[in-house]
Amino acid sequence: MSAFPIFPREASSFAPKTDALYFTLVVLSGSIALLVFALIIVFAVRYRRGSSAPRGALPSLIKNEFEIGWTSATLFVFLMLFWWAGSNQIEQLLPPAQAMEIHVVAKQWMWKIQHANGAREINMLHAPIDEPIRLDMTSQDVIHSFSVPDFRIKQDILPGRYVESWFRATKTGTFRLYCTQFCGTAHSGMVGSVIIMSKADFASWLAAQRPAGDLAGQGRALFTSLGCAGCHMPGGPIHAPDLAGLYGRRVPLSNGAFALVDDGYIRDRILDPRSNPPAGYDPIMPSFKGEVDDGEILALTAYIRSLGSSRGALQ
Amino acid sequence: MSARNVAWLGPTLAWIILLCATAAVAWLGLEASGRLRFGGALAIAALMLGTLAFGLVGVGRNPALLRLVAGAAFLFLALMFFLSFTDLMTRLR
Amino acid sequence: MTETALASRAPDPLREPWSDLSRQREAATLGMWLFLMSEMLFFGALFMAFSFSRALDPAAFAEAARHAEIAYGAANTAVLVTSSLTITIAVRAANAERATLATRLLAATALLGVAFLVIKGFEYRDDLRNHLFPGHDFALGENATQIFWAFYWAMTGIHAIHLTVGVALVLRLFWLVRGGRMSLASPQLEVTSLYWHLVDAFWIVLFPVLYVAVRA
Amino acid sequence: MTDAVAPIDQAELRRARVVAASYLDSEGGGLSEWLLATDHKRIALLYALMITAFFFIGGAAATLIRLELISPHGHFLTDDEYNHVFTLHGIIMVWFFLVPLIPATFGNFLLPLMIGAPDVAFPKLNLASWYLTLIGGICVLAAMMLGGVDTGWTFYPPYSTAFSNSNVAVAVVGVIIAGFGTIATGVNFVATTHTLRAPGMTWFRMPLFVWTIYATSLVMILATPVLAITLTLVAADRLFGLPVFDGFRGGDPLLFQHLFWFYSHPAVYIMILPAMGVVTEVITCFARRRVFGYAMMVYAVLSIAIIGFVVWGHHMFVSGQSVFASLVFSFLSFIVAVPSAIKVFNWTATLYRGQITFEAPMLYALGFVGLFTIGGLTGLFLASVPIDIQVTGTYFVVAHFHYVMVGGAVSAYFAGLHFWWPKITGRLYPESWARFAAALMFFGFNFTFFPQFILGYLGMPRRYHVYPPEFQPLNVMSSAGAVVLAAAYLMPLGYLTWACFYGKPSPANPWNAKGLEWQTSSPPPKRNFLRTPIVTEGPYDYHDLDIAPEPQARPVDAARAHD
Repeated sequence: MSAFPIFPREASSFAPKTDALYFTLVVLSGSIALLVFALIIVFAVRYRRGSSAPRGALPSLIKNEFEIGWTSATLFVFLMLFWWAGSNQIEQLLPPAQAMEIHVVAKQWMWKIQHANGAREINMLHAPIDEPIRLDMTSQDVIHSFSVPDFRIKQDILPGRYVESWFRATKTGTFRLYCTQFCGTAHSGMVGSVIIMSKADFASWLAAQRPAGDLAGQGRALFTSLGCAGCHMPGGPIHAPDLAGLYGRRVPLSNGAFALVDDGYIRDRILDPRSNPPAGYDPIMPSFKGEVDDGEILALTAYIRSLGSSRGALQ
Repeated sequence: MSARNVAWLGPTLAWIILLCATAAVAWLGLEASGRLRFGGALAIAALMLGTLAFGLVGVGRNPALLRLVAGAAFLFLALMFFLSFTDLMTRLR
Repeated sequence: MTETALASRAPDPLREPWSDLSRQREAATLGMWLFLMSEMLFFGALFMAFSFSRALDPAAFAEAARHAEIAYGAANTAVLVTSSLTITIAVRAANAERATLATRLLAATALLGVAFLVIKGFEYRDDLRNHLFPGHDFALGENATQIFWAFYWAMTGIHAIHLTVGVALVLRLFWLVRGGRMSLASPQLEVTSLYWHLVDAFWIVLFPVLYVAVRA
Repeated sequence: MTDAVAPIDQAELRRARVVAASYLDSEGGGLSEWLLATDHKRIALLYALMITAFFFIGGAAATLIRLELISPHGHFLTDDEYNHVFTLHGIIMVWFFLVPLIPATFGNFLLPLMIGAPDVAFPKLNLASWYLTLIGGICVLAAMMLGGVDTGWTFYPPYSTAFSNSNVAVAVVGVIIAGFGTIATGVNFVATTHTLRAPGMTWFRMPLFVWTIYATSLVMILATPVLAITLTLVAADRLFGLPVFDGFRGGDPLLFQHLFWFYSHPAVYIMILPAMGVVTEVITCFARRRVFGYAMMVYAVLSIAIIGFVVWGHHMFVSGQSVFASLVFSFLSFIVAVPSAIKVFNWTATLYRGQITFEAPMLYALGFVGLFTIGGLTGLFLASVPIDIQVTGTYFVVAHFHYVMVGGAVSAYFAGLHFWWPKITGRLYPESWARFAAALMFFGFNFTFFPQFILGYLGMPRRYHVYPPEFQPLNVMSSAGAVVLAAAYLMPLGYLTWACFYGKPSPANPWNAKGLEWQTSSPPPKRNFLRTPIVTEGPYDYHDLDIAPEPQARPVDAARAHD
């Protein structure tokens, strides 16, 4: 990191694309600005009061064609820019299907990171180079924003909702992570580091963490300790949905609507099970609001997802 | 017709329509269900708004400028609804 | 006291900077319509917020709306459309220089407005008894049903504030006209009636939407 | 000229004197004749005094911000103090300085004069607007005194509704009250433009400043109520614990952002449209040239006002808004840049074949064109989604909106203030001081804010008082520029105050300008015109070979005789 940088490092696959657009705009708007300034200065000198330059009515060509001309030229240039910027954006939209997943929980004023194997870090995010990383993020309190300028990514993190972002790092090293949505007193202290390592280094780093079982394993333990298993066991005494193979399905609700079983849906069912239960079930499950924190919900969700469609998992 | 006559017939008719519409909404709320209740209530709301505007306020007799002003409010509201719902309806669930 | 005596005692309704009354009336009406346009955006944005929130969880809204008392809402709608009728005829009576009729109808309008607020008060009392104010002892649980009820209180409360202002304005006209301190030709009568109609219009949309449509 | 009139009747003469007396002349009522004034010109001065006070309060906050940012370690203020200071700066500058800046001062003063009217349509309502704005401002200052507000001027929930331990409700109520004042001003101006134009003042003979005030007023009427209801919901959430924007109880914080930016983006046009109007008047006068493409300028103003309502989503590209919506808003944001570009081209083209002189108003106006061009062009960066993702929430955005609002609106305000100063006060200002201040302001502004573009693309987040050390050089540069800028802002306060008392008396039309406001005396009489003007030509009938009088040869003595 140089002492006086004037341009951010290009450390992700997005960076060169965003920068290409940025430089094009710098050149384009720079030349428009220079043109305007040059014209103003030339006119100001040439047509200063009492100068000998010719005056009189404007040629009719300038009056009409010029206006139509520069209006349509501006419109055309702007639409081209939109098209380019927009098509660049489409690609950033969806993370690749096989992306590695890292969970981020933002809270006043720290970043809590959980890896798929259960390793946890605070204000640090270790990740391998050249690997698409999907960030699955939620907030425990107010709106935060996950910003890594060297990767050209930024995403607001909303309370009560899951949002995602992704990147593929192209350089190893340490990169600054900021919260860029004002979140209260120590907002400027809500910073961290993203540490990009070679794949081998990352694997050994991950192995060196002493995970308490992977995330789904933690979820399985919670599933038992919180008593979930008592009801959500096929053939149990209480009529409760079987969770195997549930994730990713659309389920009918008692009010006739359908819901997609995803992270947000599972979270809602854990925290507020009484309202609008799935069709065919009574609203008898107790709420776990206050009993489980966001990290534990992530673990439970990971466990339920790990059940996939293998029906034997619960036995 | 003397200048001291007060034209009350039109407004009174509008008032009767409004009362009937109120009863209809109440009926929808208590008896109907599903799409009939939802669509019916909104349709009657629009009808009542029209009756109030044309029967009691007399928007029809207003100069074009005032009708333009009222129309502009609806236009900008429509833009607000449309663009906000553009976000809501295209969010990835 | 005769009606002509009333009218002749009243001060000239012409105001600065106007030199003729019809132009002044035109400006006052335009000004009020512009304000109504602003108010339409005010209420419209509230309805947008409501529809937006409902679209996030229609089921919770339907469940929550079932606890709204249609009887109160319908009664209040009837009261308010009647008051719109009385103020319309009051303005027409004023234009026809029927001072007595105009003042009586203005009084009736204000009374109907107060009646609305009283009925609303009873409804609020029932709602509070049923724990329908969002918060710790809310009856329907910690979910989007609270959002519906938040909008219920916000929308009806904002409407009630507007109506209270309307009642004050109508009462003011009533006192001024009855005491002969305002000419029947003053643009203020029509302008006030426009405001009253707007408050009515807001309720006319609010009742079917909040009490009925969302239940589906 | 008037010395030929032989008075016949002493009473008649006295009456004529009263009618012809300047609006500044005392009526013997002391302070209350000002505090209860319904004359639009006096209300304009009340506004001018108020916003000057707010400008220096907001400016003091800005000084603290720049002082704090000299060091990356935040030595000078604590977290909470810094948060309070930038919140104060934002709320005061947006709602109590920039929004009323030009509409409520020059709009009030000039709109009736420019259309040949004796006053605005509703003079008492006009005074009420001033009081509402003042009361709103006092509420905000009270909130600051009682412990401060730390949400930023954007009041984003759920921080503002459920988490902030500060006086959010008081500040929010203050902004709502001021909002009603803004709506009343808008209603007043639109009604005035429609109903009080002098005979012959057709729509397409109106000066462009009147058009911009008209368009601005429409934006005020249509946008401000949405802010009012949004902040009412925030206040209700905060005071009564309602969950409207609470994500954990089924609400949606993004709903707030949609509603807030539905107001706050058009609010930018409330600030910049009248500034464009002022600059048009100034450039055409000092270039002695008809405005290039008058009709196009009118359509540009109206389309900016309308399209400005449908671009708000570009503030929300990273908020969790759907990508499709982001693309729609990105497209619309590029479109709204077209009419702004037309205006810049037309100002430049107005100079062509002119007879240009460079008095202080012209320097400020040309400075405006330069800074607004940069501000507008950087808007293109923010309209393109990938770049916006990188720079939103950083100093790039801070620099961009300061270029538009301070480089734009405030420069235009100073252009107008110098241009109409002789009309408003009846006295001339010291020209060389004013030219020096104009140059200093342009230089200081760029010095302060240009480094922030670089900081922003580097990723320095806004609202941070502790920041990584590698950003320090650019921040020090910016703070140094702020010192220059502060000096440049203090200078007019000094020499204009001096000119109030000791400036040379001005003739009715010192610039030899067109426009009805110059056809009456300086300062104008109480009801603006001794007889209603009849308009027979367009607003900018500068003759092609007309030469401006030299500043030294202004017809001061002629003006004395004119009295």
